[in-house]
Amino acid sequence: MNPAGFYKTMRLIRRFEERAIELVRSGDIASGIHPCIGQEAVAAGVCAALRPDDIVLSNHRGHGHLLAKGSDPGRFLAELAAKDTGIDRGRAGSFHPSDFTVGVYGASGTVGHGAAIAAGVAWAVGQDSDRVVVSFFGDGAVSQGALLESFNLAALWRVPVVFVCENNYYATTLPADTAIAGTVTGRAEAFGIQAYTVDGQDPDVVFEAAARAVGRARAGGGPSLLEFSTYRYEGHHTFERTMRLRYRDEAEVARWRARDPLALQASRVAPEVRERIDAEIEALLDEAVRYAVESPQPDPLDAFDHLYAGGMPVRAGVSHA
Amino acid sequence: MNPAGFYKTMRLIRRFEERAIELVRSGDIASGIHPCIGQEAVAAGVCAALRPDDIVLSNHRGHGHLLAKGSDPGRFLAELAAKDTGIDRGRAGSFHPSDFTVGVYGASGTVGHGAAIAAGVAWAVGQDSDRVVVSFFGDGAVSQGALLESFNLAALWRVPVVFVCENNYYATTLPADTAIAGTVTGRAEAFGIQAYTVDGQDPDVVFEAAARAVGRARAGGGPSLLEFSTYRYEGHHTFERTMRLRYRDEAEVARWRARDPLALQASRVAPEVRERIDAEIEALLDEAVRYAVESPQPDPLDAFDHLYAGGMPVRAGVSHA
Amino acid sequence: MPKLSYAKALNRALGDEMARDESVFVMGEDIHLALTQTTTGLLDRFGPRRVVQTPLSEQGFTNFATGAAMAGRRPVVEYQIPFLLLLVVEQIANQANKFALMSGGQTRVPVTYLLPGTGWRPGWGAQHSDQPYSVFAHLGVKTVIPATPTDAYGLLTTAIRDDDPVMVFAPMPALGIREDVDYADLAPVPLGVGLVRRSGTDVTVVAVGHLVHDALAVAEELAGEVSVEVFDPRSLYPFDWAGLAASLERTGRLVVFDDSNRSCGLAGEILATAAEEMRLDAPPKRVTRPDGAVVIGCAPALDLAVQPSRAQLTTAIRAVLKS
Amino acid sequence: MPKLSYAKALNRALGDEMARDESVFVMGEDIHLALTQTTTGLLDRFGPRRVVQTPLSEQGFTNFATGAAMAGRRPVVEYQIPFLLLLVVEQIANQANKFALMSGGQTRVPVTYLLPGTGWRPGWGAQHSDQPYSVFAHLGVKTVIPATPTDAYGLLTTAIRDDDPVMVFAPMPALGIREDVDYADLAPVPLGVGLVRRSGTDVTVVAVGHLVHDALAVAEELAGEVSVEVFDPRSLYPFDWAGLAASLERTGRLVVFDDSNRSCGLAGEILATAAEEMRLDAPPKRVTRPDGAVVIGCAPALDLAVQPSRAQLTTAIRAVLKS
Ligand SMILES: Cc1ncc(C[n+]2csc(CCOP(=O)(O)OP(=O)(O)O)c2C)c(N)n1
Ligand SMILES: Cc1ncc(C[n+]2csc(CCOP(=O)(O)OP(=O)(O)O)c2C)c(N)n1
Ligand SMILES: [Mg+2]
Ligand SMILES: [Mg+2]
Repeated sequence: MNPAGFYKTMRLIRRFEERAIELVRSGDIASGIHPCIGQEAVAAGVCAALRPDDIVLSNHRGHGHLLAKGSDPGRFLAELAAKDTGIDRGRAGSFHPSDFTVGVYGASGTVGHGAAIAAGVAWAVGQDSDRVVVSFFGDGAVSQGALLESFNLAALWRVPVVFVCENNYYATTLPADTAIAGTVTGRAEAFGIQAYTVDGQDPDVVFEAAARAVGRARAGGGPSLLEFSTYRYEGHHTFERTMRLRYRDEAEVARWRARDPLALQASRVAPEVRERIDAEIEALLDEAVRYAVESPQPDPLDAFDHLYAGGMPVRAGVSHA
Repeated sequence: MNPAGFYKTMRLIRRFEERAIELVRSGDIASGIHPCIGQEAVAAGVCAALRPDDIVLSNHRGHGHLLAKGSDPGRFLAELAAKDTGIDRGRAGSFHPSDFTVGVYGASGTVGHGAAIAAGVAWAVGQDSDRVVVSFFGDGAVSQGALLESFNLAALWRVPVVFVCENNYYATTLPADTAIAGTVTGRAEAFGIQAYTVDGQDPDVVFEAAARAVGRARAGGGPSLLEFSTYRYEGHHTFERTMRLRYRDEAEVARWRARDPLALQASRVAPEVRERIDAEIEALLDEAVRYAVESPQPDPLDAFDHLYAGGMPVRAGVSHA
Repeated sequence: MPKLSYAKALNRALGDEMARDESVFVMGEDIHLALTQTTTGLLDRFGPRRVVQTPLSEQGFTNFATGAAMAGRRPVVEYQIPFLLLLVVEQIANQANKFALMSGGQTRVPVTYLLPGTGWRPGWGAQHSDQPYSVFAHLGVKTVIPATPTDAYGLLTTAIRDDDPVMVFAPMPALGIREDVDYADLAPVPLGVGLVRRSGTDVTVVAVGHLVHDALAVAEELAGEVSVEVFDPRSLYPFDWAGLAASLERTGRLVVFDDSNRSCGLAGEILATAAEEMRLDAPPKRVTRPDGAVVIGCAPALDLAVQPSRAQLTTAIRAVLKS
Repeated sequence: MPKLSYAKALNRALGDEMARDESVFVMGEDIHLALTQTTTGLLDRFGPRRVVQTPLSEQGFTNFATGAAMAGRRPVVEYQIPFLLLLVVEQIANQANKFALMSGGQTRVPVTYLLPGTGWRPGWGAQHSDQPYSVFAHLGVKTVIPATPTDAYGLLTTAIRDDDPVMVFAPMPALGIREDVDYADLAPVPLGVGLVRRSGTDVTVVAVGHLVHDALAVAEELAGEVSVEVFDPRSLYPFDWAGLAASLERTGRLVVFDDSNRSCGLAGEILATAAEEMRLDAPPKRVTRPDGAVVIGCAPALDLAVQPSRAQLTTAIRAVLKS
């Protein structure tokens, strides 16, 4: 992708989340969010290596994945605000967004479990197409046995999946080096899966690694794992702003802030192009915020919509009179 | 251990199971059993490397583990026959035997899950003693995520556990090579656990490898994994005798029968010593069978014993009058 | 008419659905050699891409099926042993069963979870003898438990065609049951529709799964003394409350015969709903396993002491008539 | 008297038990920084060997605790989010809870499973809002759900000292509740002993967990109109059936107010048992979540529509009095 393209995607993700954080503060987004600020290059670089008909399984820190895959910011912000006009009619919120129109098949809140779902999707689509599936997860996920089971299944059956580990060195407050014996890549290699550790702060580098893995999967070469070293600049979740949790020292945060992927990418784009993009994005997001805030709440009478196919009725929680 | 010692243990295991199979046929052992015939050298060699106060977590194919650790054949056979005089008062049967008097802390029927229990036992005993814990499991277990989680915990916390994989190349009817991407040892090494593949048909070789791993754990060096290649001569479970399941070809079975660990060990013991041992074992087992068969069934009124501490009463399944 | 066994009916339903719809496939452990008989002959007919034999990775392959379902397939996932379901409660109830909802209706997850052989297996130990269907009915996963070969065929067929996750419990003692059938009569059985297996006027016995047959035997035995109606709900969630209410309108008396643990089990739900909303001329009764998970599965004497029996049902029927 | 919050009471009980008994330790995710506040200050007091922070390996560390318990420890295992319990149903109910039995009494497994924050968390999505206590009560695992800081202290203490696995559910809406206490009065609360929180003569309302406070508020509101007895079972399994029977002897009318799903939930069990065995002068009622797991956890309007409310309780009380 050209430098302006990456800049645009990453700037959109960054500003989308900053605006979302404002909506958390104003109470419009009741759940709070898990910001991916600082990790934008991974989403941008990986999704740039995908075709529109390729598929993504996201996780709790997934706003970047959806935006990079092409979700509409307005409908997405409406989703975070749990509005009926959201992508998922307000049934996903920030934690479980899916957008099947752009190939995002959802985000399991069960850390690590999206990988096995992704393997199943890949197995199915791989039988009659050359589509590829990407599964995003964090460093915390690699200690979840179910994820390792999915490595085994994917390797055995050579399914076209790319496992993308966004290693931001913490799972909530848990430092990765106290949680992971061995290495992330070693856990994939043990199953015969090719695995690489790659800089996650430069979208060009991310793209190149992703393109190779995606190409391999598309050609029938089976799964790969890419571990991107990256960092989240915000807390695990916006609730962290209300707590005093000291688990990262300031020097470490500063070191990573110096490697801000958005600043890096900005430096590759001519100022006037950047300004135009920034203005476009701001206009887009102004409209998105307006749409999200002004959209109607879901109707309580619709609480059972989508629960069961065909609208199977369920008994209320109160005994009939 | 001296050659006669190994011979004695292995002969006991072999004959114990052969007698047990007779009791399955006669209906005295209702559950059927998972015979370990062909795998005796692993149990004998590993347990010989343990002290009496060391601990074993067994699995569904566990008769050899208990006998090698010193369980009484009579009370054990009574257990298989679900008698009140059994080691576990008939509450374990063949599937879940434990014998705390010899340090066998039980056998989870959930394949692979004994390993995490073993890691927990080892963590606890490791804090104020130099006791070591051995966890036995099969090749089928290494695809269970919970087992891999236990590798991570054991490695991170350097607990004194030796993981022993008895690779008999099948999990029920599933060939290991269609189930395991990569290798068994690779799955442990990924967590920084030292792992070795070792011949499981020669008790001397088993013992040597086990003694090294146990010594390492005892000295605070943390976990190891030993993968013993071995083979079960019988079906997965005695029920297989009533089915026509063809998943192993005859040449393969013959090849492994030629490496019968008991025959190998017999060749190392003088015939007159062997005859004496055989006769002793036969007498012991005659008595054990008699004990098992003649012991009383548990009393149905005791059905709730041991269910809750302090005999907490439970409601019956029928409404009061 | 040919005799069809329950196990064979499951096999036939699976084969018929796989032939009818290419998106149907089956996955599970030891299914190439058809250890449970559900998949007998299917590998030869449909090949290994549609008869997918798995490693011992229940969580992994349960989620895998969810993914395949979202990609348009209709997986049938077999578990060899009932407790394996307890390993995947989260994957079924909190993931597969919620993705359609969480997507706001963009996707559906049509997976069938098949349990050929739930409940007590003599000698198989405390970990292998559970009947966890009430757990799934509680968590809102569609759940059926056929009693006869015809219903085994019909309900498995419906489960496979349903667009949501559906659990199919096939109780161990039912697997060998045989029935005279005309194959042409085998057809889908709708969810949430119970069946009066025997009409009666004095008391309604709701019997679940294999216990339907025991209830019918008891009803026959008591025929001179009391007129017992036997109601087989067939699907536990959704439940045929209207069918039950109609039966109680006739009899006014209720006994539930259910192989799950007493506390928070299906029988309790049936008693509760009847007490809230239906005609009851006397306090209802249930015959279940005791509280707690106590089927030890080793010594038959102990095990039989903690499973619902015909004798207990007989006593309960008599008691409910007296009050 | 000082004010003690519910969350602080859990923290205090844990600290007191760790000080009292060296074999007690706590393990879980993010417990060094005490994300849930249960472990505040404990790392400094007891060090990392007794405040064991774990990777995201719930199944692994649940089994690990079982092993440590068999080796003589008393683990307290914390889960951050209620659905994590669904990941370990098998490990708790089919392993930890059965090892003592399967050993014929040679061992015991004294593990406490602590859930600080069950039920709806506004905005946290469909996967994070469950109340799975009925599942464990069904499967025979001892289960408590304190409503007040005093009981949070007392029941957690008892759970830790108990020789069996015990689940401690601390509902999200209860965590902030505060109570005036004399620390000297804090003491273990026995399992299976409920409490009449308010005496009344017209109707017994059984309220579970945080709903005890809502029930008391409704009782107060209705005081002029009807005399409501509020019964807090405190422990769900074992359940204080005698206490409930005594209350119904007085009132003869029953409403259960319970935050679990309706089908096969705790409220159903209470209705069923009352209908079988106790005085009931009118059909009982329950106010619960609907069937199925439907708390979406995003839009409050949707969520509130599917959670039991004071208004529903009021209606149910009036209805049960009319019949
Ligand atoms: C199986 C599971 N365990 C615990 C949690 C609670 N939880 C949610 S996010 C999270 C941290 C995940 O860390 P990581 O995978 O590194 O992703 P990151 O948040 O750093 O992007 C935890 C512990 C969960 N949702 N699922
Ligand atoms: C988690 C789990 N999955 C499946 C089963 C059913 N099962 C019992 S033993 C077994 C095969 C185990 O094979 P392996 O681990 O190689 O041990 P082996 O029987 O060969 O000694 C299976 C599938 C189980 N008990 N637990
Ligand atoms: Mg992380
Ligand atoms: Mg094997």
